[in-house]
Amino acid sequence: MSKKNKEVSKSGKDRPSNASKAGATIDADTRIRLYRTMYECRVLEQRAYDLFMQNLVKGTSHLALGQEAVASGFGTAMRPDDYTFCTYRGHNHTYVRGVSMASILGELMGRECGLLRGKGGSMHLTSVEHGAMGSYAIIGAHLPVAAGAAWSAQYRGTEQVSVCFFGDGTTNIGAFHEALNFAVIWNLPVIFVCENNLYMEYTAIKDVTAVENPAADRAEAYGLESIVIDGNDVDVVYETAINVFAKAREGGGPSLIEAKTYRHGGHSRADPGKYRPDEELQAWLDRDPIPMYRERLIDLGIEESQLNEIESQCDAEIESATEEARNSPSPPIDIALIDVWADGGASWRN
Amino acid sequence: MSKKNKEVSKSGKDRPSNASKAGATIDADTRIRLYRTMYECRVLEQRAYDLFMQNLVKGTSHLALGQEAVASGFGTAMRPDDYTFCTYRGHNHTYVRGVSMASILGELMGRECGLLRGKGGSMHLTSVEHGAMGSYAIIGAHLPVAAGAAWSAQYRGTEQVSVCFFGDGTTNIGAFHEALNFAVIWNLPVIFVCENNLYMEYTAIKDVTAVENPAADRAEAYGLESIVIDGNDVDVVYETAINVFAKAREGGGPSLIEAKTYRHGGHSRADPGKYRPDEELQAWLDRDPIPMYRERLIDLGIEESQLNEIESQCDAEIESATEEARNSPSPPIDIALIDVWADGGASWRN
Amino acid sequence: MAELTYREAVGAAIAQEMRRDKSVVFLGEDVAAAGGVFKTTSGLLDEFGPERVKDTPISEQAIIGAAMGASMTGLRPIAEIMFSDFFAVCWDLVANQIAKTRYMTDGQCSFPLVLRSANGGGSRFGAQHSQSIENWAMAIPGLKVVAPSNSADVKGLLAASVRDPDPVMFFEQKSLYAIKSEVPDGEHVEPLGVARIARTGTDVTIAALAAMVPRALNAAEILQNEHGISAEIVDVRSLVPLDTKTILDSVERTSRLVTVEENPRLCGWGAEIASIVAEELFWNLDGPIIRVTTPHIPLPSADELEDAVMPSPEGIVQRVIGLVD
Amino acid sequence: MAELTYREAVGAAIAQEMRRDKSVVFLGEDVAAAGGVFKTTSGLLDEFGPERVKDTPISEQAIIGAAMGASMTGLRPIAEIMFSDFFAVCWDLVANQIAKTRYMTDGQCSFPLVLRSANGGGSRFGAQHSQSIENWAMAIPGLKVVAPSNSADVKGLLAASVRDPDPVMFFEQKSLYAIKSEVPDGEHVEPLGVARIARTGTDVTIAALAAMVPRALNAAEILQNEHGISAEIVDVRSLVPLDTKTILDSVERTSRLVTVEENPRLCGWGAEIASIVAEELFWNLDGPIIRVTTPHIPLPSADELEDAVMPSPEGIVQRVIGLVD
Ligand SMILES: Cc1ncc(C[n+]2csc(CCOP(=O)(O)OP(=O)(O)O)c2C)c(N)n1
Ligand SMILES: Cc1ncc(C[n+]2csc(CCOP(=O)(O)OP(=O)(O)O)c2C)c(N)n1
Ligand SMILES: [Mg+2]
Ligand SMILES: [Mg+2]
Repeated sequence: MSKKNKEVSKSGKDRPSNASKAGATIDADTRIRLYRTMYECRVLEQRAYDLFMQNLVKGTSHLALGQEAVASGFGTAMRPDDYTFCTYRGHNHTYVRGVSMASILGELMGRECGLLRGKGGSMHLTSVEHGAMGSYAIIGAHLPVAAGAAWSAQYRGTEQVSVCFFGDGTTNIGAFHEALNFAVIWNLPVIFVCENNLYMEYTAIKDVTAVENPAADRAEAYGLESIVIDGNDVDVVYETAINVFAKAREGGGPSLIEAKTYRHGGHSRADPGKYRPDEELQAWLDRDPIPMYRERLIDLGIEESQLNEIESQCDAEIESATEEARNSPSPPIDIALIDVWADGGASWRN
Repeated sequence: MSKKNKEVSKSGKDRPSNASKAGATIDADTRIRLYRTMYECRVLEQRAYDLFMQNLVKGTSHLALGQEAVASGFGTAMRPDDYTFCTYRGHNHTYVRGVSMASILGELMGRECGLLRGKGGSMHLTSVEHGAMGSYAIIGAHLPVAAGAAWSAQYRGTEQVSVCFFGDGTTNIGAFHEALNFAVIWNLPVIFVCENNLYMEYTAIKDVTAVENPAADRAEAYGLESIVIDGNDVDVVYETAINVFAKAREGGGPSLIEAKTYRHGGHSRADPGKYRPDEELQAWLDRDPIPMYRERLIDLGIEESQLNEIESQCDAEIESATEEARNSPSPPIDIALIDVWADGGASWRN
Repeated sequence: MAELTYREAVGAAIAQEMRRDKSVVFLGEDVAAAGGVFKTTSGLLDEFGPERVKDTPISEQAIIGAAMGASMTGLRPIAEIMFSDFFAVCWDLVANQIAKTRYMTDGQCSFPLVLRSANGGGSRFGAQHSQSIENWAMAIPGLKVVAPSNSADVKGLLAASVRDPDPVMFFEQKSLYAIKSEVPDGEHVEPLGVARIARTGTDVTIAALAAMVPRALNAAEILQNEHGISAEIVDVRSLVPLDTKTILDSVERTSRLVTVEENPRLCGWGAEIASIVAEELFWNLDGPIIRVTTPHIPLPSADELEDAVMPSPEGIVQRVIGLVD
Repeated sequence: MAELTYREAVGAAIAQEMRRDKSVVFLGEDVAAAGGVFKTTSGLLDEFGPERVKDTPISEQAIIGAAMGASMTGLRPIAEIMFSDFFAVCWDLVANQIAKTRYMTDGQCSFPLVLRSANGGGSRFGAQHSQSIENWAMAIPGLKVVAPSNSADVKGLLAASVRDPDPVMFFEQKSLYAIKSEVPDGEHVEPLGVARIARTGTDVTIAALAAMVPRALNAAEILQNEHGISAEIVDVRSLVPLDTKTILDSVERTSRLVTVEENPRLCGWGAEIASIVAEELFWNLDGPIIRVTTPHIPLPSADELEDAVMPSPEGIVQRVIGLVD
């Protein structure tokens, strides 16, 4: 379980070279944790998909199946008091901060056990207690908000870091531009992470963007370093995260990371994602971050039985979480009329 | 300033070398026209300032004294059916399209002879007849609108070009980012001209911007060439304009130009501009585009008497325009209640 | 007469107008190749080609700005904003630029454009994808505002919006997209600014819009059958121009007014109509003016919660009984 | 009691609160070194330093977003949007994010922030720098909305807004900035949600806000002196929460209501108040409810034109006479 990761490169495969470099500094416990986290995210969202198909998740749902390495790598590198700001595609980003599976599934299903008791839904998972400061569903909005949380941390002198996840399509909206410039001139401890999964909803990012790397090719416009990473390699993600967190905590200011990844499924709901070429999809399925990492761990000498054990634990967890959420009642109707205001009420008159 | 300013021409003045190169292709008539246009702009806005100080211009007024080379160079290079989109600091950009001095002063003074009969005011000069498609007073809005006019020209196949003028401060607002990306991906015949006068209202652009050249250093973020020019040298401006117009008309797509310049006065109204260092102001006054160009023309062999003659003509013109505007009555009150709708009315009910 | 879904009527109207007039162009996110996320515009790309039917980046300010610039230079653009909530990211272009520029330029510029969007709740999308923002638009001088309740009106009013020389905000109620109803064959254009009496009645006038129209009709059935109350339903259809004549005529006959709004309580269009009636028909009224609205809250996501707060037929019935009894 | 201008009262309130609470920070365009384009915040940078008083780029989304993120993580930001018209460029952050997130998160997040802005017409700035947008804000659940008419209220209500745990939109009427009036000495805080009877009267209630309050008072003088009509003036002060009690009590006594709004006609706050009275006090009313508003047009720039369209004391007098006679 503690074979040195130098041997990684020996095993060859299509693993980027910086992955093995990353490997050099990551200890085995962390690697196990990274693997477990990715696997948990996977079963969580597969279950969300099943529940959607059973019409138990209403409205909509946006899955990040295939993108687990980003959430897991960053989530694992965070300090408990750091802030996460993410999008509607934020189940994993919320989960990795320590939120329970049942409260996520419960929210998707509009149950009382839901994280927001059904008031927010799939697109708005939030757990302030865990530093998960919200899932934002209107493109671009949360980039300046994340900068604001970083400003607050800077002012309060807490060394907290604010991390903001968003998609490739988000790089073409005005708020992206304003937030990046703002974060740089105030030297804020905020990390902007673009998960470039090549598509917006049904339209390819390359068809509507003036540059090839929609985030990284704009970094210089804000005086930032251009950083593109393999978002399917959790070691790379984790190590990148460690570096930019350290920089932010030391007063080194913001970073912008573009992580190349891919969603296995469609954009939302029951979208089959047919607008994507078969070969492209296949190539990315072949680079599924979870089996890829499993293989690497085994190459590194971690016992397969240990991984099997983790997987069975997760499989059991998701079952009991599903049961809990399914058995949770509908939220009491009267909560619809509370908490517009901080006094708990919703009244606009006396 | 820009790398293009390094060489000094044989006249020994601080004239950029590309200016004399530009001179090589600009004929004498055009040069005279450029000079006359700059001079007209100058007397027009000096008069606007006087009228403001006499309380005959109400509300506000934003002058471009010192920035005349940009409006004159671009205006002279335009085809009559090209489109101009400019800002509240747009008197010159409107004037150079052929609009009369009296109708501009009349609008500033809220008189019936005003271009908009007092309904728009100083910040909204527009003359569709002359291709002056409006002066926009909320930062950033007109960049996508100019792109839209370019899209229309492209669709209609007219080879019209849309030119959009804006300030340095405008480069930090979201609409800038959206418009640039949009123009590039649709390959639109639009020219974005940033008049970098170093200040927003009272705050220096360098204090709030992550890069040194707020427009040009972002060009690459849209796959565009980074172009910085001396905005106080009308030859440079004119020649640059000729080049980017040709490119746009040939289907070569958009350009982004950053023209370094300076406003001699304050931001608006009676602002004395005291937030600017004396030496900075003096250095730019020494590079006033009008005397600088006058000197060059004389060096090039144009008779000073011809220039004197032009100046007296303009001085007379502004007097008679002032008289016309002063003598124009207040607009009839009932025009306040027309032209909300294309049928001429303002009614929201039957 | 063919039966079309509300969704199909959208595409039919756009196609009808694009066939007629080459200056009509259409842009938005995922509208071309994908046919729109609500599948309202499938087939348009195939028929009209990529010069006229265009996918855009996620850049709502650029979308609306492009439509504005194109409309003032000879085109008649239709722009889609996917969910009406997203107008908030481009409200400057809509409310400050498009709406005001004709007036500010003393009538020099025209903006013959249509801004279409999926509006309203009932689809469990949560507070940021469920708003009814027709009152935001109504509050801005210079915008026409249309919100149809059925397929025929979608087709006729959207066609009229495209032909209109002024900017029109066209709100499609997303929970109605799947509903089928009859649409006249052939070219169909319905004038803007005319309300429709969706049901005649004598005891009370109920003014409703979009998804609230079927709910009000449903309430009227219950009122008739269970309470012997005869309700007249006015489908307002167009908030600007507002057909005050039809509304005032109806209230003059029934002497009672109830408005049913989907938007949250404060400053909804029902308040405007209430204030018009309270001024102009005060002496004809036989009782207070009642507004049924969503409470002044963001919409919750869970189905039971959302259903509990939006105006329902039962809720309307209760308020009408209270008024008429 | 000292006399302060409305402008000075703004700075005094911010300084009072920044002295009291280190978590209060302030940001906006040209607000620090220059002291604000309306010179409302001169001196704050000197007293509180560049960590707490911050100049920003022209990036309204970033300004409001930063305030939101800071408020949900322990600070109490005050953000200035230079002219209220510019809220249109950042309306998503205000209306969709700040206003809704407490509700959507089941109460997990708080947003103790103030968004201040110069609102309203009368300064010949044209249609894009003169709007009264308090009704835009009132229409959004989750926002508190305040608009003071005098220096004492500026100071007291702005202080209360800073202390309030919810987001407050604080609208300063720019044509009032130069007006002096008395402000209590020492710490001054005035609760939100309480209307003020600015003048007592018996024949008619006139509800007004901000710059319309002095105009209504002026009208009341004329009505008293020239027409023997006694008007009660209610300075609404806060649209959300709305002090319906004070308004309804007054109308109960006078039996007549006139609202005076600066915002354009459709969906203004006066419509909301009219609809409340038309429902809850219908049987007490002795006549129609009258709304005096700016017509439903963008504001023109020229002085005579602008004066002609905004509500004036004379215009108010005419409408009241028509009602009371
Ligand atoms: C302002 C805005 N415009 C459009 C949408 C609709 N929308 C939701 S997700 C999405 C695609 C976003 O693409 P990307 O940023 O790449 O994120 P991904 O979904 O791929 O994670 C769009 C257009 C929105 N929510 N907000
Ligand atoms: C969205 C918006 N924010 C702020 C303003 C106020 N404002 C008007 S001009 C100006 C400065 C603009 O600076 P710049 O773009 O450099 O143009 P310049 O005035 O120097 O020509 C500001 C902040 C505005 N009009 N619109
Ligand atoms: Mg994507
Ligand atoms: Mg500038």
